[in-house]
Amino acid sequence: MSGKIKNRRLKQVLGLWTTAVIILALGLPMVAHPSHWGELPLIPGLEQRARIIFFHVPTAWLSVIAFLTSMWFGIRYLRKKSPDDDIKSVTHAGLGLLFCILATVTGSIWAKFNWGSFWNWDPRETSIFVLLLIYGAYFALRSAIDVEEKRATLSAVYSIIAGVIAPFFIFILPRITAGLHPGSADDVNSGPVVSSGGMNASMRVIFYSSVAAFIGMYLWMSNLRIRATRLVQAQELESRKQ
Amino acid sequence: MEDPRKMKSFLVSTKAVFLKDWRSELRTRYALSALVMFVLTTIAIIVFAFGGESPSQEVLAGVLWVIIFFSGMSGLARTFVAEEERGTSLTLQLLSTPTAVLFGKLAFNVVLIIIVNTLAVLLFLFFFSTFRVSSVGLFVTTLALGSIGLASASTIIAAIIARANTKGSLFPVLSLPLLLPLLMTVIHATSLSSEGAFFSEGLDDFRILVSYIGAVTGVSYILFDYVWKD
Amino acid sequence: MIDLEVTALAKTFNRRSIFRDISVKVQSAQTLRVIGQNGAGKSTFVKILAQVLTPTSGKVKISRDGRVMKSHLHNLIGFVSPYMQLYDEFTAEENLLLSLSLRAQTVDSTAAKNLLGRVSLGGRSNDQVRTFSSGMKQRLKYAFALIHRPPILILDEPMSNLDTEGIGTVRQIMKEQQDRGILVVATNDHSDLEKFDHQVDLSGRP
Amino acid sequence: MYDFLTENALYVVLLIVLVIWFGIYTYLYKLEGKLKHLEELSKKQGDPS
Repeated sequence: MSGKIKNRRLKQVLGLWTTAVIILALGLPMVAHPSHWGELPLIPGLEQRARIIFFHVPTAWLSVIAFLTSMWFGIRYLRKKSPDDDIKSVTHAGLGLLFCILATVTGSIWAKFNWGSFWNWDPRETSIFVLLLIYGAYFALRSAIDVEEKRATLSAVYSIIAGVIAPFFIFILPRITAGLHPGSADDVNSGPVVSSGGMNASMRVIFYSSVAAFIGMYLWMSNLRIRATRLVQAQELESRKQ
Repeated sequence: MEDPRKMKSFLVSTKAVFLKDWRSELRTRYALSALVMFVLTTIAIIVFAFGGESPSQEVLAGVLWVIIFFSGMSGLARTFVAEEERGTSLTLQLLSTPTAVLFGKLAFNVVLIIIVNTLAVLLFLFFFSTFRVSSVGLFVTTLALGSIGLASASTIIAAIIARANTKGSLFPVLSLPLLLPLLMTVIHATSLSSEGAFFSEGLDDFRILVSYIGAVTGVSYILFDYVWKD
Repeated sequence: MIDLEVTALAKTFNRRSIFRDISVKVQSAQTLRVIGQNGAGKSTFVKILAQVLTPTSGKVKISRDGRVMKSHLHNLIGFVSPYMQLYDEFTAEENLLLSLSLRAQTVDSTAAKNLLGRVSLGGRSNDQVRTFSSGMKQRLKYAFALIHRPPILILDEPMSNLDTEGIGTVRQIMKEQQDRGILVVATNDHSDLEKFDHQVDLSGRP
Repeated sequence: MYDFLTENALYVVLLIVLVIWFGIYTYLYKLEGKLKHLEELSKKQGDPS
C-alpha cells in the first residue's frame, strides 16, 4: 500500500518539477551581462530564440538514448528469448520515434526563424534525419512480419546493425558541410553552447533540470506503454486460446 | 575457426554456395538481367532529364552513385529472396553452416555488383562526355570499395527481408539508412577523383570505407545465425 | 555409435506453446516414432531435431562414440519431407553433388549415380528437377538425404506421393537405416513404422 | 490588444506551453489510473479462486 502512495507522490513531484522548469525556462529575463542568479545570458544572434535549448536539446538526447535502450533490450531478447524484452524494445523505439519527431519539428521551426529556411542539411539535421530513417525502417520491418518471435528477432538484429553503423556518421558528417548549428565546434557566434562557455550557472541549472524532467516523463510514459502492451498481449493470447 | 580443418571445410563450403548461386544465376539470369536493364533505363532517363545541359562534376558523381544504389536495390536481394520464395532455404539449412551461406552469398553479391558497376561506369562515360575521371587509381579504388561495401550491407538486409512478407518494397527502406554513410563517402571520393586529386587525398575516405566494410561484415557474421534459423 | 538426446524441449509460436517438456533418448540401431494429429507440431519437432529450427527452450544433444558433437551437426543428419524443395534448375545428379560439395565432402559422381539407380531415377539423372513429377521428386529426396551416409535419418510423412514400388524402396531404406544408426519417423499412418523403440506423442499437449 | 500581445509574447508562449503541459499531465495521470484498474481486473481473472 505504501508503495502505491509513494508512486503517486513521485508523479506529483514530477508534475510540479516540470511546471517549475517550464515557468523558469520561459519566464526568466535575458540580459546582456547577467550578474546575479536568475538572469539568463543574452547570446548575440540567438536572443530569445535561445530558450529552445531547454526543450529541443533534451528531446534530441532522449531520442538517441531511447534508440540505445531499445537496442539493449533487443540484444537481451536475442540472448534470452523472453517476449517481455521485445515489448520493452518496441516501446522504447516508439517513444524514441516520438521524441525524434519532436526534436525535428521544434528544430526546423526554430531554423526557419533563425536561418531562414526549415531545412539546411546542417550535420545535426542530417544526423536526426538518419535517426528518423532508422526508426522508420525499424517499424516498417516490424509491420511486415506476422510471427511474433520472428518479428522480435529480426527487428532486434536490424536495430543492432543500425547501431553499429550509426557511429560512422560522426566521422563523415563534418566533411559534408560546415555546421550552422549553435553548439557546433566551429560556430562563430556562440561556440559549443552545452559543453562549454555559452551557458551561465542559472541556464545550466535550468537546462539539466529540464533534462531530468524529460527523463522522468520518458520513464513514466514507457512504463505506462509497457504495461498497456502487456495487457493487450495477454488479452490476445486469451482470445486465441478460446 | 582455430582448427585448420574446420577453416578448410568452411572455405570449401563457402565456395560451393557461391558456385551454386552463380550457376543458378547463369541458368535463370534473373538478377543479372534485372540489374542490367535497370542501369540502362535509369541512364536513359537521366540523359533525357538533363537534356543538353552539362551538370557539374559533383552532381555527376552523385548521379552515378544514385544509379548504382538503386540498381543494387533491384538485384542484390535476389539471392536470399529466391531461396525463400522457392522454399529451398530449408534445404540449404540442412546442407551447410550459416557462416558458409552468409559468406558464399556475400561473395556472389560482390561479384554481381562489381559486374553491374563496371557496366554502369562504362555507360556513364559513354553518355556523359563531361564526366571526367582525372585520377584513375583513386576512382577505381573508390568503385571497388564502394561495391564491396554496398554488397556487404545489402546481403544481411536481404537475409532479413527474405523472412518478411513484403520483400521487395522493404529492401530499399531498410538499406538506405545503413548505406548512407557509405554513399556519402564514395560520392565525396568520386568527386575528388574527377577533380584530379592525388591518391593520398582519398586515403581518409578509404579508411572510412574499409572500416565500414569490416564493421558490417563483422556484425553480420555475429548476427546471421539469428536471421537464418527461426 | 551415435546418440540422440532430447531434453525438456519446448517450442512456442506467436507466444503459444506448441509442445513443451519433451525428453527422449535414442541410441544407435534404435527407432523413434513421432505421432500426433495435424497441427500438433510433428514437423516442428523433427525440424528442431534436424537443427534447422531453434527450440524456445530445451536441448538436442547428438553424441558420436560418447563425444558430444558441437558443430557441423547437419552432416550427421539426412532429412526427407514433403515440404522440402530441391533446386529446380539443377539436374537430379547435380542436386546430389551439390549436397556433397556444400558439406565440404568429396564429390563422388559414381556414388550419386548408384543412389539414383537405387530410387529408380537412373535414367533421369541428367534431367532438370523441374521436369519431375511429385513422386519422382519425393524419391529423389531420399537419394538427397542418403548421399552423405548420415547416421541419423529423419523422415517426415515418408510415404507421401509414392507409388507401391516407391513405398517398397523406402521400406528397404528404413530397414537399412535401423541397422546403421538412428531412424526417426514422423507420421500419422501407423503402418509406416510398426516396430519402434521410442515414441513421442504430441497430441493433446498444451 | 495587439501591442499587449507583441510586448508580452514570451508570456503568451509560456501560457500556451503550460496549458499544453497540464493537458499532457492530466492525460497521463488518468491513463495511469485506468491502467491500474485494468491490471487489477486481469489479475483477478488470472486466479480462478
